[in-house]
Amino acid sequence: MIQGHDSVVVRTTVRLLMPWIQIFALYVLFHGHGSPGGGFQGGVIMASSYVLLGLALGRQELDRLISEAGILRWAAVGVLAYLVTGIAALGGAGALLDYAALPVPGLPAVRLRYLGMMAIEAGVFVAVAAALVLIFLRLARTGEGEEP
Amino acid sequence: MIRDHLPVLLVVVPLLAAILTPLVAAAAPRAVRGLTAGTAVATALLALAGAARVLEAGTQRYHVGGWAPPWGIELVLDPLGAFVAVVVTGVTACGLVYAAGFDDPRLADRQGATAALLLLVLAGLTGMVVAGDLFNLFVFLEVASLASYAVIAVAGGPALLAAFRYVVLGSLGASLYLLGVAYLYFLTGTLNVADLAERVPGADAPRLVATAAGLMAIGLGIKMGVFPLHGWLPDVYTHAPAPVAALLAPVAGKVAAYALARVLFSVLGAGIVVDRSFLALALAWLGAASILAGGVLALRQTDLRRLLAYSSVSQMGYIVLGLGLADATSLAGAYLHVLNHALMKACLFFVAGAAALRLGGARLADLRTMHRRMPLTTLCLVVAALSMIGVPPAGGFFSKWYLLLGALGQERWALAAVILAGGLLAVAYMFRVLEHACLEPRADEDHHPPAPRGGRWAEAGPAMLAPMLLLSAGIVAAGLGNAWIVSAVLLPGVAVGGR
Amino acid sequence: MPSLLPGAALLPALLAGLLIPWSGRAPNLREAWSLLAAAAQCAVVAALAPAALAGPGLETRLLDLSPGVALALRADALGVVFAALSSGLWLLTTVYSIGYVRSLGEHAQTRYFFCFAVAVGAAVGVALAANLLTFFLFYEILTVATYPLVVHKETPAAVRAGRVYLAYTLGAGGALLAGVAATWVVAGTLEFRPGGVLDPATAPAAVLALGALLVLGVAVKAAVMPLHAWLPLAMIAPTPVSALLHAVAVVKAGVFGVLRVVGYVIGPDALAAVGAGGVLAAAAGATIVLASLAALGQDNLKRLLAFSTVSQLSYIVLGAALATPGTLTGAVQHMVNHGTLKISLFFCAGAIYVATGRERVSELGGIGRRLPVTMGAFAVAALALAGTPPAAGFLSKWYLIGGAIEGGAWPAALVYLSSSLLNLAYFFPIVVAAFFRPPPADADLREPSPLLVAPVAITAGAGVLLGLAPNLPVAFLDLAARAAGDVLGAR
Amino acid sequence: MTGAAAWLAGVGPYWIAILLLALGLYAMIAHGNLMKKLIGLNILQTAVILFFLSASAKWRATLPIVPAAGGAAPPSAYANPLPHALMLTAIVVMVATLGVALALLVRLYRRYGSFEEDVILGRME
Repeated sequence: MIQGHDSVVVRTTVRLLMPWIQIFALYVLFHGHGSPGGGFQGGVIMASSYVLLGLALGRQELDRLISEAGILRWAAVGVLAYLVTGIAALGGAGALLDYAALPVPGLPAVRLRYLGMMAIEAGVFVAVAAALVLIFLRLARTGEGEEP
Repeated sequence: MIRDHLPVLLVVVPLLAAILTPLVAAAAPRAVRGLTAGTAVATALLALAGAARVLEAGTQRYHVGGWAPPWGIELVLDPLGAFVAVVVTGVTACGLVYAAGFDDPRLADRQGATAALLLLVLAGLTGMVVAGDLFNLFVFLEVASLASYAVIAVAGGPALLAAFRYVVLGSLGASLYLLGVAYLYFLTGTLNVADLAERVPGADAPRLVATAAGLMAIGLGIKMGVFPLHGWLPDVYTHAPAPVAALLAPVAGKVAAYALARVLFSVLGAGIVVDRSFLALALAWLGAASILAGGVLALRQTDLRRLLAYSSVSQMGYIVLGLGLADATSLAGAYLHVLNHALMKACLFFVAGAAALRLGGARLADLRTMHRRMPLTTLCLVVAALSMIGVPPAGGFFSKWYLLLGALGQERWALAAVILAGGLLAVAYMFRVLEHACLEPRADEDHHPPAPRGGRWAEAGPAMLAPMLLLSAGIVAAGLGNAWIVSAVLLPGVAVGGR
Repeated sequence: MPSLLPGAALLPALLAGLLIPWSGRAPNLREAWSLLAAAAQCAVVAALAPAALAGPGLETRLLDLSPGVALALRADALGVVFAALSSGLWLLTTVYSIGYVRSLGEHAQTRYFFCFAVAVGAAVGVALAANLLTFFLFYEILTVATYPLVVHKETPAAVRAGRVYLAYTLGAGGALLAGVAATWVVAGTLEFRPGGVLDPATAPAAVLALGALLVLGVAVKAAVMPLHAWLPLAMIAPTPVSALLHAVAVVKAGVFGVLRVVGYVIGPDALAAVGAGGVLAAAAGATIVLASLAALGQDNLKRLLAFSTVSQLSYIVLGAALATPGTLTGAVQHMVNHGTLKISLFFCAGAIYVATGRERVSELGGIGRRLPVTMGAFAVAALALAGTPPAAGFLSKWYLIGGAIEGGAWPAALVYLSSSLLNLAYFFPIVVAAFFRPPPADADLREPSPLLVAPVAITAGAGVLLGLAPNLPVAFLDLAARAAGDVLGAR
Repeated sequence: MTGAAAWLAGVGPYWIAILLLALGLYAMIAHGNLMKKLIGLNILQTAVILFFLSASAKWRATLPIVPAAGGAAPPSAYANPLPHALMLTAIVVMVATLGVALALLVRLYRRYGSFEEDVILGRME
């Protein structure tokens, strides 16, 4: 069980840093089109904010914000968003993940590609962030209860 | 519409189900079994449809996202791929139905996770089959492997160490494979199988190509569990949860073998593994060593699942031997053995699992009352064991028959002798099992034995029995139908992809 | 000639194999299936005989086993002889088995009758196989189906005997498989053709290797020395099993295989050209004499009969190896005669055991007075087997010896003659002791169930009749002559 | 360029990668401690990734992204993005492997109280 850090400086700094890290994560996500970045990198940054929180404030504090079961569901939702977007392209008579074929009426192919890619990246973002947090949570459980 | 998307659906359907499973498990735990079994059956049907389509209209190429290679990801379903896909998905479907019926209370609380991971394994395996480039093959290999590491560990206890060793060795294998891929990429600048097949022969760098092939062969050999790279295998299949072992053991190694065959014959082309090149000789003798070593090690086992694991090492040797012989007949034999061994090994592991569940263990001594208490299971055991030994018309005979024809056709007497010796080793270890399962040795020469001693009817439930019986029927059907499979699917396939 | 009839010959056993386990809880119904199947099989096989006499025989081609090799059945003269022998004796053995297992209250009767049906079906498949792969298929099924019968008692000794049996027969199966595959590689065909399929230009070394593998593969079941050790051990099985399988189906499948390999795959000419015929003849001749000598020293009746079988089987192997018209006719005919007579002797041994619990020759003194029919049949069968005219054994030996002399093989003729004397030497004391010693003291000794005695009497009687009218009920002699003519006429 | 720089620009990275590979393999084989085996595995995987990446390393190259404003660089100025993309995926795989392996180790430690293979095997019986 990870205990919170004693120092008030650390605890406060981490609390203050959290939103900035998360905003940066979103920036990396949305900017993945034109510069290095994207869903995976953004997701890792997003996860790091929670890891940091867990390390600084302790596991108990973290558990008030998120639960393992909930995070697992988020991970599934992220992958699902990816797959559903990909499969939706089949409905427009395209190949899997052919964003231009997404069945959204009234949008030009360029726009569809842009939005499709964004949806995919968002899915990746959520999935990666959730998966990494989940790994952290699982490993951080060390010592709680004996393995049967 | 569906038939245009068959290659990708083979991957997406189990993947989607795998992701949905945790959500479903949280909402309606009872629906999980139906979801997994249904998905697996649907995937198998898709594979059948894909095979029908390939036989009718030729190789199917699918460009993910509409991007043509070399920019996009290409999925390919050709005759051999369709054959392996049908085998893998069919056996896995049986395995997941069996797993759904496997009511072991110890696994009840992990059912959702187990089901999701098994579906992920399925997605990875079908992905390996349809991957059109070497890197995606690696990714799907790792998807299947990672999911299997995790699902093996579900059993806890000794399975944890087995799974960890598998992680280490399996990742080593994947890394070596990736290193080989890097060599080929440096040489040709492409990873697409079709492009590689054009460029490698013209590259004129035989040592580099041979090194790449060797690295990939060792890497995939670890996954296949070929002697002497089999160290992880017996513990894994002994300690993994019974339905998991029953599901992984028959197919996981086969897909790696298929990947190796594709690398050797589709990518590197005929020039590399031909006419007793060093690589061909090494493969042939590695296979031979595997046949003998696996068989000898199996002789000494007292646990049915461990015995079956070593027998897998032996049987996998036949496939590698066929690749090393590298002529059309032997390759057809090797591919046919992929089918036959998957069928019989699945059947045997199902039997072992049912015995562990109903007779209190899968040690040979536990099987004593099997023939009386589980007659149908015993029937499946006998059919699969006879196939393993190579008694016609069970399928196992015919793959050895083609390998034997190949070996004799090339006048390689020692290898032919090994093929026969492997069959005799199988006689020795399988009849040990049959003796335990079917005979109850009497101490005296009394000709008026008492009525069979007590012991209640312990036959497994219908969801476990049906897949077993189906596989037993499949073993015989694969034997009787082997000529069609070989002449309609395998020989044309190896002619295009191989020589 | 394409026809479904040869395929239909396999159906009764197949159906019985399905129905017997199904009726496991109703013994009478179960045995009815066995009897019905045996009768139906007899009828079908008898219907195959006329076409086999008139021409190449009827043929059924089923699916392909391997590209270019079909699962095919052809009822040619040689095949029909063996099929008719197996079917006819299956019917009698079934009757006998019912009496035997019920008198002794044997366990696992369903398994017993099931394996019996499968084994006989496989024997018919071996008989009618039209090519080597089909032959191999049924040959292996025969091995596997008889294993549970050998270990039927499930005692440690039986399990050990079963292991030895498997080691020998499946080991030989491996050699046979290698031979079959090599034949495909060398000759490009697996069909049985009278006179052999090998191109005369085939290298002698290849012929020799091929012949060695194939003959090794079938010689184990034919119990040619030194490959005979499994046969006496397998006598631990229940007596009807020993009777049908180790005097008829299994060992006859072996000698039948020798005839097929010599006559229809390699060809007598090719065999003689590489000098392998002489080696085979020498091994067979040695087996005849040595096994007869070994039989002299046996006290256990079934083991004595087993060694007698080893000896008699090599009559047929020797006949095949000499390959003259006379020896081939005699060899085929001897399959029938020896099968009928030896099964009669085994039936007697079983009937004695059921009635008295005795298995040893030394315990049989005076028993003939209590069991006159059984021991009478034993005496008739033993004398007939030794070659006393006009019974069946005389007829086949006449052809064999005549053929040997015709082919200039004087040592072979001498072997046949000396063996006949040895036959008398080991059978005669039993018969004499049974009838001329004082009867045993226990008063309640009497003939066992009629289900046991009737087959004994019928087979012994048939043994005599086959000598007097060798073409009844099936034209065995004509078929044998036709088979010999086929093989040698193709020169 | 000096000798060392030329070596680094030439076959040097390959040798370094191979050295790391050997190092990782040695750690995996030599240590009975499961955690150290895992570290060895990670070194080995990193070595493979480095090996792959070093092929596409390019001095003063830029991203193959066309700016929206136009003014694209000549193609020769771009680095080959494919190995990078591939290795990014490989790193993801590596991370996942590490996660699974660590989870296993945690459970092993909880069950058997050690990372030493011999000790665990001893306690298993």
